[in-house]
Amino acid sequence: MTANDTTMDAGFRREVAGWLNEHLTGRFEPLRFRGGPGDGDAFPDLRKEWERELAVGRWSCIGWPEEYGGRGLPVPLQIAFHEEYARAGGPGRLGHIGEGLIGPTLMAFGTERQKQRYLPPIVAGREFWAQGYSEPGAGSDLAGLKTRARRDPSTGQWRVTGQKVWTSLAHVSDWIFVLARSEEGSVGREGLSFLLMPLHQPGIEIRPIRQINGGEEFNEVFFEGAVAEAEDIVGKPGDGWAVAMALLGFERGISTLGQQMTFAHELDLVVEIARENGSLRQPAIRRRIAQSWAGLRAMRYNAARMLSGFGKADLAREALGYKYYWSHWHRDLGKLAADVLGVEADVVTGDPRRERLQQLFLFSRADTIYGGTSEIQLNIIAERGLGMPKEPRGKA
Amino acid sequence: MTANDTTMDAGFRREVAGWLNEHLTGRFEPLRFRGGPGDGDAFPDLRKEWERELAVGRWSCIGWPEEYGGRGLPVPLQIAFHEEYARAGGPGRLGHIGEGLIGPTLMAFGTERQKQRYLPPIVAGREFWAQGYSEPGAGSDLAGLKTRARRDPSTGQWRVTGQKVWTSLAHVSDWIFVLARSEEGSVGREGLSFLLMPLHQPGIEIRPIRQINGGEEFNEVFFEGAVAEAEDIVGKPGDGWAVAMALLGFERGISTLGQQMTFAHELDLVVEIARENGSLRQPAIRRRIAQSWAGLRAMRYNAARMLSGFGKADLAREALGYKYYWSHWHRDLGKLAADVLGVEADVVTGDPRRERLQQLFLFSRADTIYGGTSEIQLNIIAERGLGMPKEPRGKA
Amino acid sequence: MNLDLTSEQEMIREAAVGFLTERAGPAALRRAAEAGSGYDRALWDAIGRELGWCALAVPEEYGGMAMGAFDMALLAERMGQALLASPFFATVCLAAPLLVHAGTAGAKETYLPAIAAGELEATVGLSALGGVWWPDAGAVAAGVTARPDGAGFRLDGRLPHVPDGATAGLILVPARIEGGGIGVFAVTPAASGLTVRPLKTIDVSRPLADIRLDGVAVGAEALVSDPALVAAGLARALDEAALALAAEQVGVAQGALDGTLAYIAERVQFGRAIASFQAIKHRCAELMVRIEVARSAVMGAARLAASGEDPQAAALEISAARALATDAAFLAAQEAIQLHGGVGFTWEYDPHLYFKRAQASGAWLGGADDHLDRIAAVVCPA
Amino acid sequence: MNLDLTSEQEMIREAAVGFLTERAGPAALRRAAEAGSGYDRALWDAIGRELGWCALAVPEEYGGMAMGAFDMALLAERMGQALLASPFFATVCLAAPLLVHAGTAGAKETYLPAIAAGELEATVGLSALGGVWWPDAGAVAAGVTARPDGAGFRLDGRLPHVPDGATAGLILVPARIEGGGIGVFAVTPAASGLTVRPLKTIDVSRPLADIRLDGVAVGAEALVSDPALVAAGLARALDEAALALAAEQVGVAQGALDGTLAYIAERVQFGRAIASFQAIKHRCAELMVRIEVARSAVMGAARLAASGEDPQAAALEISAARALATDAAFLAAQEAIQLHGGVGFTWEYDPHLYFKRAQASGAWLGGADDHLDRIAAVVCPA
Repeated sequence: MTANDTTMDAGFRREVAGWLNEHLTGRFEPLRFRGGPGDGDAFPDLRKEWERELAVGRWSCIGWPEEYGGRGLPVPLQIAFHEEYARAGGPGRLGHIGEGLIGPTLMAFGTERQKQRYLPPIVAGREFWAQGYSEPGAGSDLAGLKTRARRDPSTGQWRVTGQKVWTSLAHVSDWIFVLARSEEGSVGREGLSFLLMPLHQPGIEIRPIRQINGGEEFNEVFFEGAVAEAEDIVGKPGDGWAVAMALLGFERGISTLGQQMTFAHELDLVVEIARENGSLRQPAIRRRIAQSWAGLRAMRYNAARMLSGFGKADLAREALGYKYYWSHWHRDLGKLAADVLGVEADVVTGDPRRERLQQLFLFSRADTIYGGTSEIQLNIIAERGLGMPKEPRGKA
Repeated sequence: MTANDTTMDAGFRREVAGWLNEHLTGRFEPLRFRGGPGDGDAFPDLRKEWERELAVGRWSCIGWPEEYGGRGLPVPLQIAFHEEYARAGGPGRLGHIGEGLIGPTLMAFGTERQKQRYLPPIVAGREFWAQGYSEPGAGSDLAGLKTRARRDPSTGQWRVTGQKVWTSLAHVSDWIFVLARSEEGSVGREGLSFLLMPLHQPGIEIRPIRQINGGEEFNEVFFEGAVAEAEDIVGKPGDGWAVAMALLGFERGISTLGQQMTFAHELDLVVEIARENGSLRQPAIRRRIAQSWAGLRAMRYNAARMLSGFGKADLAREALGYKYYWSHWHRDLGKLAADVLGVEADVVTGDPRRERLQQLFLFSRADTIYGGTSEIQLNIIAERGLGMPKEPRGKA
Repeated sequence: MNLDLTSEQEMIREAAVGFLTERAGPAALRRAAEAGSGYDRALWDAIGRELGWCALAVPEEYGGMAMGAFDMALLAERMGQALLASPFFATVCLAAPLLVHAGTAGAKETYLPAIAAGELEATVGLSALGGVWWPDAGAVAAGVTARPDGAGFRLDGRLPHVPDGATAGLILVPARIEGGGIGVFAVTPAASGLTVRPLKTIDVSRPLADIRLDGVAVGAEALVSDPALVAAGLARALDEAALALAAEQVGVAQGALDGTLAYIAERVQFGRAIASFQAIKHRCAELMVRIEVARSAVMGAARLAASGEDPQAAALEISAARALATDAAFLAAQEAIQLHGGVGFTWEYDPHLYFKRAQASGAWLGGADDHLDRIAAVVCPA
Repeated sequence: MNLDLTSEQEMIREAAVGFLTERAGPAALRRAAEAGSGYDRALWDAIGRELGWCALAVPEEYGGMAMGAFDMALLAERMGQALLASPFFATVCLAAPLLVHAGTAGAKETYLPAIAAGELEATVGLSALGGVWWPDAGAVAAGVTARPDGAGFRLDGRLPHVPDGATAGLILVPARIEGGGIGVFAVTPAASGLTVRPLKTIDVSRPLADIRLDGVAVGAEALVSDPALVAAGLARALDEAALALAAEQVGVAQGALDGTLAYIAERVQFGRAIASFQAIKHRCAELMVRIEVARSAVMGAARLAASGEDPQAAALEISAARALATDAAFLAAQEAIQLHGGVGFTWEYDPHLYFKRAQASGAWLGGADDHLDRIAAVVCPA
C-alpha cells in the first residue's frame, strides 16, 4: 500500500529486481533485510561476500564513470536501483563508504596513483573503508579536531596520534580516511590534512561502542604513532578541511532516497502489527499512521524536487531541510511502532517482525544525531536557507 | 463539569456569590462576562460605576492592609474571591492596575503624601491607572527605554517627552505611572525614574491601537513636555528600575489564578458548541478537549503549589513556568475553539456564544506576548530555574 | 516522478509573481476590504480578461488553455502568498472543475467559454462548506432538495456559507433530486425565491454568503450535471478544489514566514536583531522545512492529479497535501504573530491577515482531521 | 487544596532522596542488571525491612503506616528519578492496594502484615498489563477462568506480562469465575500447573514474566477478594497503581533532565558550553515547565485520592496526571538522548536507561491515549 512504483525506468527496475531475486538467495538468504542502521554489525563476513557478488553482477558503483569501473548511470536510475534493492530486502551495504564517499573524493582530488590503487578494490568489493572525522571533543564541531599528524622528515611518512570516534564498522574495514591536524599550533579549519591509512597496523586500536539497542556498529579508533604513507595524503598538507567538506558534499543523498522504500516497509509493518494486536482501533494511532503516510508521500516528492534541482550550484531549499525532515519523521515512526507494540515493545520475543520494530524504535534515535545533529541542521537551514545571522563561536 | 469547588472557605465563597448575585444585575446586567482580555474597551463608563459599586460593598482591594482601606484578606480568600467573581461573570476589572500594581508599589516605596493622595481613590473606585513601561523600541527589553524626563530647576517639575505603547485602557484612565530616563546619556537600567502623571494634560496625546480582533483596549501615549509634579516621583531619581521591577513582582498572579474559572467556562462552552454542531464526534477533537481538561486541572494544582510556596524568597520552579504554561494552554484552547466552530469561526453571526469563542481564538494570541513574551519567559526559566548561561546582549 | 518545471510553467510562475507582487498583497487586500466590495474589480478584470488565468482549467474546446492541476497549483500558491482577494478560487478552482468533470455537454458550452474569458463569476453552493465528499459525494448535496415540477424543478434548501455567493453570476447547486439521485443545478442570483445574504467574515479576503432557496423554479436546462458523471465528477472537482486550496495555503505560509523574516531581521531587542537569537532561528528553520515539505506534497499530488491516471490515488495524495499545508499555514501565521511581538496582534501590521486566512481556509472543504481520516480509511482500514 | 508538605512528609522525602541517591541510580541499576537478578536483594531488604517503606500503603491494623496516596507519590517520584530496580512497585503499589481495597478480612490478615514487614514480594497478574479497568473492571480478569471444583477452584489462562512475576512469592490473579462474577485468587509460585517464564526486557529496571495457569488447583481460601468489593476495589487499586506510576514518571523525567543539564553544562561545542545555546535553553525550559505541570497534576490527584472523598473524581485526575507524566517522561528522555549527541545513543551513557524506562512504564496500566479517552468519556460524552 505505502510503497509506490513509478512508471519510469520499468525495464531497468525489472532487471534489478530479477537479478536480486536470483542472487539474494541460497547462502545469502539470511542477509535479507539485515545489516541496516542499528543492525550494522550483522553477518559482516557474509556481507563482504555479498559485496563481491554485487560487483560480479556489476551492481557496485553504478553511478561511477565507466573509466573508473562504474556504469555511469544517471541519478534517476541510481535511485531506482536503491529502491529496488531496498524493496528486495538487500542488506546494508558494507561498501557504502567506499562507493559513496572516498571513491568520489579520490576521483576529484586524488593523484593518479591513488585512483589506480584504491578505486578498483572498491568496485570489486574487496576493500572496505571507514571514516575518521569525529573525535570525542569534536562531534558537531569538526573544526575542533585534535588528532595530530607529524611528518617524519626522513621517510616522508605521517605519524598519527589521537582518537576518532563514531567510525562505523571500523572493526570489519580495511582502510580509514582520517582528518588530522598536521600543522603544530593550528586551530579551527586551518592546518588539517586528509590521510588514507590501513586500519590493521600496530599503532591502531579499535574498540567497539555498544549502542542503546545492544548492537556494536560504531567504534572508537585509537591512533598511537600509526603510519600513513607519504603518497597517501589527499590534497596538499593543510588542505584537509576543503577535501573533507567536499567529500560530505558528494554523498547528496542518493542512497538515502532509496531508504524511503525501507521506510514504507516499516510503516506497512506497523499497520500490520496494529491490526493484529487491536491497537488499530485506537483513533489516535490511526491518525498517527495517516500522518506518517502523508509525511512519507511528501518526503518522496521532496526527493523528486531535489533531483529535479540536481546540478544546480546551491543546495535548494527543499534539499536543505531533507535530512532534518526524514530523520524526525523516522524517529516519530519508531515511537509510533513502540506505542503500537505497547507492553510488547519492552519484551524480547524472538518474533522477527516485532524485533524489527523494536530496533526501529531504538535505533531511529540515532537518525537525528549522526550525519549532523538536528541542531546543526537547523542552524544551517536558518543561515543558508533563510539568510539569518550566523551563530557566534565562543572563545573558550 | 470542568469548574471545581474546594471545600475550604465555603462560607466566604457564599458571601461573595451572594453579593454578586444581588448587585451584578439591573443596570449592571450587561456587564456579565464582558470587559475581559480582548474585550477591554467594552462599557468603560458603566464599568467605572461598577468599580464604585464594588468599593461600596468593600470588595475592592480586599488584599490590602486595613490601614490603607483594604480588608487584609489572606491569599486563599483573595483567590476564592477572584474565582467566585469569574464564576458569576464579573466584568473585567478597570481598577486592576491601581489595586494590583501601583497601590502595592506606593505602599512599599511611596511617600506618606503619595499614599494619602493616591490610595484612597483607588480603593473607592474613583481614580483609574494606566501603566507606562513599554516603548516602540523597548518591548521585551525594557532597559532600552528612551522616553526622557528632565527636571525644571525652577519648579522641580519633571518634563517628560517620548512615547509609550501597549498602555492598556489609557483612554479611560486618569493617571499613568511612567518609567523614564531622567539622567542624560544614561543607558540600560541606570538613570531611570518612576513618575506619576495625570493623563489628561496638554502634553499628552493618547491614540488607540486597533487589535486583530477589532477591539481597541491598548494605546500609544505620546508625551511632549508633559508634566509630573516634583512630589510625584516614586523612589529617588535614578532608582526607577528597582521600583519598576518590584512592581512587577507585587502582582504574583493572584488575580491570574482567578482566571482559571474563566478558562473552565470557556472550555465548557467549547464542549457545548462541539456537541451542538457535531464536531464532538471527531476523535481528534475529543482528544484535544481531554488534553485541555487535563492541562487545566494541572494548572489549578500548579497554582495551589505556588500558593503553598508563597512567602518563600525565590520564585519556585512551578511558579517560574506558570505564565508560559497558562498562556500556551489558553492559546491552544482558542485554536481548539476555532476548529470546533469550523467554517463558522470565520463568520460574524451575532450569536454571543460563538462570538465569545471567536474572541477567545483571536485574543488569546496576545497571551503569549504581553506581560513578557514566551521567548523571554523561556530565557528566564532556563537561566533562573535551571541555572543555564545567560543570553549575551548584543552591542548594537 | 519529474517535478521539474517546464519553461512554460516557469513563465507562468514568474508572470504571476510579477503581477501579484505589484497588484495584490496585504496593502491591496486592506484597500479592497475597506472599499467594502470584497475584492478589487479592476484586479479581477486584469486576471480574467488580460492575463487569461481563468482559462487555465478550461478545456481547449471551450475556449480554455487546459493547463491542468499542476499549473493551477503553481498559480494558486502565488495567489495565497499575495493574499489575493478575488472570485478566482470560487470561479476557476471550484465551479469550473465541477462543470468540466460532471457537466453535460450543453452546460459546458453555455458556461465554460464565459468563465474562460473572465466574463462570468461562478461559485458552488455546498450544503456544508466544511464538509467532506467521501465516501459518498451525495453528502455535499444533502441540504437542498430538487422536486420535479413540470418540465423543470423546484429547489428548496439552505446553503449557509457560499464563497463569493453574493457576487457570483452563476451558482451551481448540488441537490438531492426527489425520486432518486443527485444533480447539480445552475441558479442565477435573480431567481425568484432565492435569498442571498452577504456575511461579515473575519478573514476579509474571503467573502461568504448565506443563500436560501424557497421553491426556486428552474427549467430542465438548469440541471447541468450528467447523471452518469455526477457522483465521480463532484468528487473529482472537489478534490481539485482542495488541491488548489492546499497550494494557496503553502503560499499563505510562505508569505507569513517571509514577512516575519523581514521584520525580525530589522527589529532589535537586547542590542541584537531578533533574527540572531538561536531559538528564533531554529523555529524559522522548522517552519521552512514544513513549508517545503507541504509544497512538495502539493506538487506531487498536483502532478498525479494532472496526469489523470489514478484519481483515487490522487485523491489520497491531495488529502495528504491538504493536511500538511493546513498545518504549515496555521503554524507559520501563528509564529508570524508571535515573532512580531506586541505589534503582531495589532490591526496595523500584516500577520493577522495571514492568520485569519490560514484558519478560514483550513476549515473549507474538509479540515485537516477529516483528510487524515480519509487517509486512514484507506491506508489502515480498521 | 493545600499542596504544602507537612514536616513528616518533608522528612520522608529527604530520607528517600538521601537513601536512593546513595544506593540506587543508573550505576546501581547497571550492576543489578549485570548480576542477572533483576534487582539488588540487599537494597530491597533495606527498603522493606530497615526503612519500612513497604508499610506505607498498609493500614495500621495490619502492621502498616497507612500513609496514603500522597506520601506514596512523593516516594514513587524519587524512586523513578533513581531508576530504582526493585519489587517495590509490584508489591507495594500494585498488590497491596488490591488487598486493601478488594480483599477479605482473612486475606488482609494473611498477607498484609508480611508485605508491610518487607517479607513478602507480591504482584498482580493482569490479563493485559497495558489494559484498562474502565468502564468495567472485569476486563483485567478476562484472560483467566476460575472453575469451581469441590471446595476450591481450578484456574486456567495466561498472564503474558506480570511485573516481577518470576520472583514474587504471591501472585494475585483476577479471574472470571465460571457461573458469574470476578474474583481475585492468591497463587503461589510453587502451585502445580503454574508455569513462570521470565522475559528478557529492554528496560532492565522492570522484570516481567509470562505466566501460564493450566488447571491450577487452589483451595477456597485462595479466593482473596470480597465479592461486594471486588469490582470497585480492583478499579481503585489500579487507579492508585497508575498514580504511583505517574509519580515515578515525573521522577524519570526529572532524572533525565537533570542528567542532561549536567552534561551540557560541561560539554563544549563551537567554543561554547552546549547549555549556552539559546535553542537548547528554550527546549530545556519547556521540559522543565512540562515536568512541573505533570508534578502538579500528580500531587493534586494524589491529595484527592488520599482524601478518599470522591474516588470517581480522583480517578479522572489520576488519568490526567498519567497522560501528562507519560508525555513528560518520554520527551525528557528523548531530549536527553538528543542533547547528549553521539554519546546519547551509546550503552555507556545513561540516557537510554531513562528512555527505556519511560517507554516501558508508559505502556503499563493504560497508555496516555487510553487515559485521555477516559477523560473524554466523562468530560465530553459524545
